[in-house]
Amino acid sequence: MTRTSIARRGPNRRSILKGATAFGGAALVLPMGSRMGRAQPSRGGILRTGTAHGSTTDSLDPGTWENDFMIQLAHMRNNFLTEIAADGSLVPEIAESWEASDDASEWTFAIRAGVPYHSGRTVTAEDVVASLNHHRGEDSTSAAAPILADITDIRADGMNVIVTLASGNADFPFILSDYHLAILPATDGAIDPRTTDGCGPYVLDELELGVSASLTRFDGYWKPDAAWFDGIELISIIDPAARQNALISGEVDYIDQVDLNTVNLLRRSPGIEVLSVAGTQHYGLPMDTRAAPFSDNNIRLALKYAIDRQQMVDTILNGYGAIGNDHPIGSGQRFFNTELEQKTFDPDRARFHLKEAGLDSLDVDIHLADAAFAGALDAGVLFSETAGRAGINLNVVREPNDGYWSNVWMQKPFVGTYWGGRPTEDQMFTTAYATGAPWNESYWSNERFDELLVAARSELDEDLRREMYFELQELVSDQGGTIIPMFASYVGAHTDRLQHGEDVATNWANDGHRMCERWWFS
Amino acid sequence: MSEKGGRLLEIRGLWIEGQADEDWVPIVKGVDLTLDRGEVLGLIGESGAGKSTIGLAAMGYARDGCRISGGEILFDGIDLRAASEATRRSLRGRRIAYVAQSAAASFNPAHRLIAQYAEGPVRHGVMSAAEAESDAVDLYARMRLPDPESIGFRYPHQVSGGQLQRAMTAMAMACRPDLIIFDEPTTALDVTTQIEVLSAIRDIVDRFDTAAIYITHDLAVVAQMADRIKVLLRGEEVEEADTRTMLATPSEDYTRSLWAVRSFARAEQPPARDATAVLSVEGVTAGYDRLDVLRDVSFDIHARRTVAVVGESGSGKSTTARVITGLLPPRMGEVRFEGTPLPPGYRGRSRDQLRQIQMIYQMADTALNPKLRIRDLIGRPAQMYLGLRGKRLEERVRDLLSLIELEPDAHIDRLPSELSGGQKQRIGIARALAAEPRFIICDEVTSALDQLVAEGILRLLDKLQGEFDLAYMFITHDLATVRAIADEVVVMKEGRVVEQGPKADMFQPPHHPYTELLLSSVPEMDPDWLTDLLERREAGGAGAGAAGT
Amino acid sequence: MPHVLRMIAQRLALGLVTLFVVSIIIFLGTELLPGDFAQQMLGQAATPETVAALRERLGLNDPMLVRYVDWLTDILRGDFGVSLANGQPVADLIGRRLVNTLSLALYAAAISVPLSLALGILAALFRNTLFDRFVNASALTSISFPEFFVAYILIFLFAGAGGMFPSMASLRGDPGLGEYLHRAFLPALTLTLVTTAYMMRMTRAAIINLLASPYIEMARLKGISPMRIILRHALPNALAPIINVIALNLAYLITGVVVVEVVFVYPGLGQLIVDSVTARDMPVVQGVALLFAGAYVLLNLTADVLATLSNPRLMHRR
Amino acid sequence: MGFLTGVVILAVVVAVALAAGWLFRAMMVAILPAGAGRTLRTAPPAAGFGMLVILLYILVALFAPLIAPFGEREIVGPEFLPWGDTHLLGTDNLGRDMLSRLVYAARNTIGIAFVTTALAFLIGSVLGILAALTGGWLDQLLARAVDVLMAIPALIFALLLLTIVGTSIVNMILVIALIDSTRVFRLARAVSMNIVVMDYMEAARLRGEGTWHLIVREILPNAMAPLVAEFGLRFCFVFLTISALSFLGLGIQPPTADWGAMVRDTATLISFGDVTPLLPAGAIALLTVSVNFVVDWQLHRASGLKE
Repeated sequence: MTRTSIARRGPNRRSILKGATAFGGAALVLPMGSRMGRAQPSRGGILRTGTAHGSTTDSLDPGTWENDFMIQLAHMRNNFLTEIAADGSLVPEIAESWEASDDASEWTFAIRAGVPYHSGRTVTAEDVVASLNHHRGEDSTSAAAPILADITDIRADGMNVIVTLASGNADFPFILSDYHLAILPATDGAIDPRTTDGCGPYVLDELELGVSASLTRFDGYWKPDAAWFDGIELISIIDPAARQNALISGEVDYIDQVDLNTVNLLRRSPGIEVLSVAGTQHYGLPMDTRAAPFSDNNIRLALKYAIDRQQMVDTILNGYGAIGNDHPIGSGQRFFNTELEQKTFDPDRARFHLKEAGLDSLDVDIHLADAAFAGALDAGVLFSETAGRAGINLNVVREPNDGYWSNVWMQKPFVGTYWGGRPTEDQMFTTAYATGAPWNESYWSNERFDELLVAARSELDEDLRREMYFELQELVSDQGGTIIPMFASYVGAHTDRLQHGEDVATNWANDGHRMCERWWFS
Repeated sequence: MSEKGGRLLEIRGLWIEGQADEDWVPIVKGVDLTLDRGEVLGLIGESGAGKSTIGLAAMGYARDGCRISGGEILFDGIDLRAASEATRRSLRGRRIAYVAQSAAASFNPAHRLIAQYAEGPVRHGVMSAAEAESDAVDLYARMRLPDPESIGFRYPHQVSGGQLQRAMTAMAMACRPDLIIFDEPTTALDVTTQIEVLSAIRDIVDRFDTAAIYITHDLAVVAQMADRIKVLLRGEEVEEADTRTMLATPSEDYTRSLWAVRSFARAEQPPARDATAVLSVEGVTAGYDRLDVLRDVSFDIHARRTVAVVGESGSGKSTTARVITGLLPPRMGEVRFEGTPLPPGYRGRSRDQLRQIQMIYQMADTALNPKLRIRDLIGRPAQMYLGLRGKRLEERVRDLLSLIELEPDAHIDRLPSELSGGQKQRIGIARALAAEPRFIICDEVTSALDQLVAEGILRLLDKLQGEFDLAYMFITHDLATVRAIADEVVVMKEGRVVEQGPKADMFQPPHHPYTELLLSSVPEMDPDWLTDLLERREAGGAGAGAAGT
Repeated sequence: MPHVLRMIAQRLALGLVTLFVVSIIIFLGTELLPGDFAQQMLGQAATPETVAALRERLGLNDPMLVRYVDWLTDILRGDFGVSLANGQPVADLIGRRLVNTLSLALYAAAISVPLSLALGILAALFRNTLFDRFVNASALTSISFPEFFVAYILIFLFAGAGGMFPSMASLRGDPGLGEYLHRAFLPALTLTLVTTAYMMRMTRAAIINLLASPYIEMARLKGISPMRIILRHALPNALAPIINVIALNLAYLITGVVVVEVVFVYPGLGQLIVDSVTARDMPVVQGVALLFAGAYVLLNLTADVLATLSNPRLMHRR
Repeated sequence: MGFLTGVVILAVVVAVALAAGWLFRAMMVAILPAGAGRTLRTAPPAAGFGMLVILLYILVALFAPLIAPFGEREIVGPEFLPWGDTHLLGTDNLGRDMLSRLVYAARNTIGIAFVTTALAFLIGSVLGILAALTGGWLDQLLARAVDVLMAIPALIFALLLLTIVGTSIVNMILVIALIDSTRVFRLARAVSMNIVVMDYMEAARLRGEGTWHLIVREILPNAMAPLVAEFGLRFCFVFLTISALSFLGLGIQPPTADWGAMVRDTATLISFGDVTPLLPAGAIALLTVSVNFVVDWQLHRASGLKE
């Protein structure tokens, strides 16, 4: 969600790196529209979709894709090895099937035969190898390099691709659904990063970076029951009011990132449906646990009890979200800890923890910009209001949006952050909570947590694993350095002509960016 | 000038009010005026007499901030006050025309002369553009403009002041109006140019038998032009009479006082050649860019003496002053103060050197900072040069005000805009005196003032000279002033000194030809003076060419 | 005439000097921006090695002076370089958007310049009447609203559901002239509203300023009608300041409309430079900024030349 | 639809405003000493109205804490409350009292705009007068430098500078003041060019006055009228610049209330016909119009044109 073109950049850039795809297990779908009388999909019509993203500095190179304009375009033009279905399950795409070695360190993917590119060529195992290798290696500048860092070798074997990992990872196929890893035609073992070719459902006709793209349906698309539109116009509309106006005046059929200030007014507009999807996207306030006063867990707990989570959801998200419990696992995820006590606003308890830390009151700065997440400054204001009632004098320091992620985040001791979530609990924790992890924002280090995390990754027994992940969540929630007050829903809006399936994917906005092939006009 | 037609203009009981902030104050108070066809009436008076205002009212026109509040204006039987704006507009330019004081300002800089000539006739439907243009050439020739065929295609800035004034008279004639208002048409001109314009105007008014109201403050000029003269004072009529009668036997004291102005003359100071000159200009050549404006100018000024520097505009009088004050460092030669050479630029001069040379300007309006009070205007030099502060400064300012014959309490806290022209000029004098200088440059100090006021200023300067041993350099183009105040005269032309010497010698023949021209061009109070002069020049064939361009 | 040509030559030379200094300032300014493109593009995951590698590849490691001189010599050769972000030639990136920006500026100017002149002249003619005050107050009101707010109000009034004009001025599919005028109407109207007031007030003031001139009184005394006095006698002499303010507003229409571009999704140069600043895509920032400065210099030059042409005193020496 | 009602209301408002202006003028004439009173009597009702509004704004800005019913940042109730008894103008998106925010915003907005404009005028007019006064290379240098700065579009330049130095209020004031001072410089220089040729300037120079005295005592008082007029416009433009910057994410940051940012924050509501954003926008517009009414009157007086 963005308010300004500057603010937009921070989160997007990070979203490539940090947000990956969804988790397995039951998806939580909360479509606002009526489910009754949903018609069968039918072909036809041009989908015009307005997105809050897009920049003139975008590029066709998959390694640089960072915002929803390019990511949506990727899902229109390209296919990936695996796909996260609307119900959250992992399904095959270019990889027809896969199997792992016993220790899950070597994976063999069978490449689907006869999948055509728009240019007429057919997808080969060599293409897949080249497409993945584009993001690997010493001199790769791809943003996806970190998520493939564990790979030691990729090779083609007939129509199979064999991937060797440094250590076992049972969730590896999930990673391959990442939006950077588009399958592109290769020549001499390398893809051309500037190609407009692809094997996805729509052919790119015209692209003006930062402005719009137009695509027509690819007649040779291999999926039989997908891609219902004749064509797609993808339009970058940065300004939230402009986006809304475009939808109301009928110039687009769908917009993402509805302005939450006016979403209730928008819902009342005739012929408009608002679609809110709760996912793994969450906003956090990390504290540097190495630095005083945050090195004292009592201080951290005091702050955790001094925040009114429900008020945050109601005010900052206008109700379009859920309260968080200071750990990054969404309530719909496989191993979500259902037994953990939910923290609530409790000034007495906050005071108690202050006292435990030997203090009567506390003066502390929080450094925020709306670049951290939409409404971060407002959230800071709300927080300082409630914290005041617990004897904590929280001072909101306004930081510039531009450069927030370089100069403030992980630099100042108390800041704001936003995560798109990770497909698996392991990846989320490993990325941001394990000792020494590059994005461990709170510089938190907990021996028990680190041990358990490694153990859980290699544990095959489902119940034991659940137990372990429950404890991991509890550790993060009670001792971790990040306050996670809320999970923000993806809120889009569309005309009532536009139809979608009963399930809407929760891993990303825009039906997991797959609305181009899942949705249709009535 | 013999036969006059019927009544053309009749103004009865005219009242005009002007706006001062929110209030309306009368500036013309019940003036009657009549004019027959072909007749020329001279309106005379000092500034504030309401002459121009009455002249414009004869066109049914009041300037912004003025309004005609009472009386009747009948032009050829049409009541201009009652008539619609459209009627009045149709009369203006067509039957009543106007010639303004400054032709340079009154011609639109954006259009060629002939286009502005043709605008009136074409707009009033009197003639077509082509007719108007050929008519213009004819009238330009009659006005004795050089090159009448092509001069109309020039822009105003390309034509000299005297020519513009004639072109404007021609423009006023374009529709062959019944009446022309001449509003000080020669006031801004040099005397030699004035003669040309006066004679051209007189000829053309005679030729078309046009009635005219001729407004001026200069009696000698009006004597040449008018059949009858009406004298005004502060919006009221003083007297009216036939020109010759008026000149010979004015009946009112005020009129007599106007006549008397020219009688002021100062006792000549004895020459003091032996002492060192207070100021000497020695072989000064100076100019701007590559152009030399002054060439080898030299003269001395002694204490208690007044040297008048005379010449027409462009003769280098003011440039000489700029060299003396150090605003324009000379290319060659030098300026000495009491025998010591002064640094050429004012920045190089010491504070005391600056103090010794003061200047009084022609336009008191631009010479006094309009946002400063009299206290500060006069007090500043005393504070700077003499280090006076507080009470002593205040006393000094009050003394100076008394010296210049202004009541201190009433004036010390006023702004310049709250003073009359003469009072402003007195403040200028006080400011110069405040520095306690030895030498003062008076740059045309009286030329913007009415005669009575000017006389007062001259008397004051005379008094002060005696009191403070001052040396004056008097820059002027007005020979009457020279006659009145100078001990010595320096005549300049085109950057050179053409003649210099004691006043007595200068006004005695034989003269340098240029001095002769200047002297002979000064209008005299004789109604036949212009006619005689032109005849003499015609006969002599000299001089006219030098002034006529 | 020759001195006009000389003046143009002189001003052009001066303009080039100005552009040169602007190029230095822009270059230094972009240098001083915290963070560089390599960091920005690679994000937090970038190891020092990869950042260094990318910088090396992009030539960002050369000394500042070397890069500046290289860049300047390329510019002089007409080569604006390539975008760091997507490798497209900067000239291509600018090209199409320049056309868009210029057409919108032209569209807005085509409405606002005649409108403001007409209103200014009428206000001068009927000065201090109710009409004058009404025009004046509305003009002031319209400039005191922020641009984006004016845009939203116009969208609310004219676009909305079933509105007359589209809320997005998107130029997809190369619209024809008529279609373009329709689609770009609201942004043009927004810009008209924000620029007209200033030009109108200047026109009115410049004319009224002259009404006290003796030659205006002379014209009145020649029996010329008030309208003709304003048009024929006052206006030609008021042209210089009016031309000047028009030039400034045209420069604004070309260089200052980023907010309107964002609201109406109009692909112009403003959006390009803002995006590029954020991404630290220096060749694009420098290219566009130089172009803007060039436009400003050129417009000012044109204004000066026109003002000179309109002034007989400068055109016809004695 | 409410449009016609709006027109009627507008007419009534205008009539009331003029009447208020007239009354205010009459009152001030009665209160003030004769000199000032006489000047004031020449003010048209519009200027009287302008002065009244400016006075009210200043009072509101000065006494904001006394006038505002609630605190600037205090969350006093649920978000988006409609207009009512406790909250006259309702609450905003965080549940803060709208009226209080508007009142405090007067203080912030006017304060910041005033400081910025004053600074711009201090820099611009001193340098402009100095350039006109000294002429020569200094004049050329300053004029060319200003040309260069003006050749860089203001908004882009502000964006660049603010990105470099960071968006604190102090930086914003400095950056906008710098950019605005170029415009002031040009005006001050042009006006002073006409003044430095006056005889009283020559007299002061020949007296041996220093540069500072020439600038402050001789030129500045005479250049005041056009500078004040420009001050009025610039003062208002500063709000707009700030709100445009806040549109680009660089303006005054919440929770500090300022009208520009308040318009920005609530602007989307206008798409649904909600009048909330009209309140801060109207506050800006009213001040702009009022300031310019007074400026117009002053300019009219200075021009000496009587009509």
